[in-house]
Amino acid sequence: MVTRGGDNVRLENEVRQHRLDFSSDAVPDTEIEADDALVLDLDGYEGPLHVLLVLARQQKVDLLKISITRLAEQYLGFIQQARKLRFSLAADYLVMASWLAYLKSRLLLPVPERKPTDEPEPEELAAALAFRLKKLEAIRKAVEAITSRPQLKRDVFARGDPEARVILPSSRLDVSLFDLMGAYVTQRQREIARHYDPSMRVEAYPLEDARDHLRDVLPELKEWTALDEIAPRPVGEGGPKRASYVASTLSASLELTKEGLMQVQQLGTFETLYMRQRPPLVEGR
Amino acid sequence: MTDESFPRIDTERALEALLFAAAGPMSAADLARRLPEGADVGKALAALRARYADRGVTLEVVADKWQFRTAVDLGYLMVEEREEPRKLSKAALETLAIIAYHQPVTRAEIETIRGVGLSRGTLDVLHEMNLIRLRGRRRTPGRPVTYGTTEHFLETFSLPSLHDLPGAADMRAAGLLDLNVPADFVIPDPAGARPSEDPIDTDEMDQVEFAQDFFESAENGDR
Amino acid sequence: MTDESFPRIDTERALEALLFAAAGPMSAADLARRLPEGADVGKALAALRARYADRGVTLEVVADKWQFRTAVDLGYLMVEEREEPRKLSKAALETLAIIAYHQPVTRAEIETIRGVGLSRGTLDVLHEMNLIRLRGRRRTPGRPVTYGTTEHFLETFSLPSLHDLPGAADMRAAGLLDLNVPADFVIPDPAGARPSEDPIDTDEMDQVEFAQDFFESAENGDR
Repeated sequence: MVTRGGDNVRLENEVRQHRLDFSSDAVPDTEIEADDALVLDLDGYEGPLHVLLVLARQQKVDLLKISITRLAEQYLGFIQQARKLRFSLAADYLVMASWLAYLKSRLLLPVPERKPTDEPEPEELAAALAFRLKKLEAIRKAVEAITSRPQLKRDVFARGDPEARVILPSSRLDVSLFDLMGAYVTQRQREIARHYDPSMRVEAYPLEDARDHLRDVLPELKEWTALDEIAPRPVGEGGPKRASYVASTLSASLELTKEGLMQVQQLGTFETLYMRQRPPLVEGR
Repeated sequence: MTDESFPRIDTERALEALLFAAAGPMSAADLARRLPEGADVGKALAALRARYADRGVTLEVVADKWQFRTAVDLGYLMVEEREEPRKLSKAALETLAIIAYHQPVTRAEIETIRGVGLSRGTLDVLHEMNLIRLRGRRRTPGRPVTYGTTEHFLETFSLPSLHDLPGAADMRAAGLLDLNVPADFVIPDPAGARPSEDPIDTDEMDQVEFAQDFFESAENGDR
Repeated sequence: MTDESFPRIDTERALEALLFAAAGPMSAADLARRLPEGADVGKALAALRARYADRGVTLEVVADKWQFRTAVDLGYLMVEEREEPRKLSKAALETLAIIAYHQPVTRAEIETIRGVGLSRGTLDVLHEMNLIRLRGRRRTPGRPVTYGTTEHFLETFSLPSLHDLPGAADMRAAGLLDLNVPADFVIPDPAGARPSEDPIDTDEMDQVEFAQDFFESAENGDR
């Protein structure tokens, strides 16, 4: 893309230079003399199809009736001239040139008795190309038709008189009860967080205790057992909370697993964690 | 038909177009400059004015300048309610929520719960939208003004009464309450019994406004 | 005079005022909503249109909506109001025309018709000028995004609707708007041959995804 753009710019520059050299400013956009095919105004003609369209118009017949062999010659002539002037043409132009040369040769060759089945008829290709040019030409005409419409702020003018209007803010409120609840709870919870007192130490189930407990129960964990069943229950008031027992037991289980003493598995996110004693690698040893 | 080189009807049409598209009122001289030589602007303006006299748009002269304006009697059509519903800012919504649940509530109490000072406009916006009202005065030192919600507040949230504001259980069911809220977390029943208040009399309102202004600007200085 | 509860002449006057004051074109439905019950907006609009037909300001239909605009033949007077429209390159105009006549159309289809890849800025410029919009996704493999024109496009080129695109019916009859390319069509297609070379594509797709999520609002933004 980038190189193509660069080529185009260069091409345009050279064309401009060329035009300056011969001081011929008045190169028409679309109508080009038959023997002057080189002095194409490439400005805006971005691709080979656009060049073909310009060339095709020189035949001055309906695009569907153009001679594709002649068009191919015109195009090849254009390419040849451009190269003679050392215009650096984008690859597209050369691809099109070789395809047209091929198409031309097939159109000129006598029809073989046994047609190759995998290739379309050259006449079909020619017709398809002509139709494609016709489509592009139709769009070019459409551009003219659209741009010659009365254009707002160029040919026709509208004017609102917004000063005359009094806009009242809507009396409806875009808010739901859920929003109100949410807004309330957020603040109350922020308030709780603000009043959090770090001096009130939270009792935690020590990791060492959890490890010792786990080592104690490990010999019994032959089968997969849920974490919930393994973690000790809180005893009495004021001790660590149940959540702390579970958390410390989980931490300890990970350590023991790392040491190769046990295994932990979970079937999916948020699923129950199961753990067991690691079975011996070889049965019976 | 006199010796006008630019026919009357063309002048009128041209003036219509110019006045219509103009950004503001135009004097006869401004208009004449924009028209071909020989156009009788004065006559054409008079004719146009007569032509539009009883239309929905009329040609008016203000300070010697001409302008098309919508007819005065149709002014009522020009009032248009913006279609998009208003949104409450986060601060306004939060303040409204506290007033709703804790009413009657003083400004200081609102600020205690929010943990930040109330910015000046927040209560004004809620007042202006007729969502909150002054309820009374707390019988405590300084007799602070208390706020509550309005009927319009209930309508806006389709609530039959203040009793129907969702409580803690509803919030928990809606997944809004964290699991770690302390057991003593209470959401007040806004329709429940309240400390008694003194009513606010109307002539006190001015003082209230004044007191509030004073108090607000002092506060703004804090931040 | 039928059983209309709001007399015709009042309806016409009201419409004149509303259309004059409107910031943009208004649909008959918009207008009806602003008028009292029983006003025959359709008839009044037709009458107004006839009344203004040969005036300096005419009532036009653009994008299925109504708007007062200065008469086309008086454009020459409007030198001061004229805004030099941003010059569109030939490539951009061609792309715009393809989008207008072939919509909904994909980027690949635009490139096929033009026989050349779309350069980076072309669609951007058209988007920026609010002439084109994303319409949706083609239900073909890859679900490519399709482009169409905006209401602003119709307003800019004074088109009552997309049906009024000049020459579209003839083009369609001649099969020139047919996007189906015969299966055995093997003209070298440099544009189609290397879409993956364009490094912008991935970025662009992100934007496109984003835009489509907000498809409704994007569309509302047209106005």
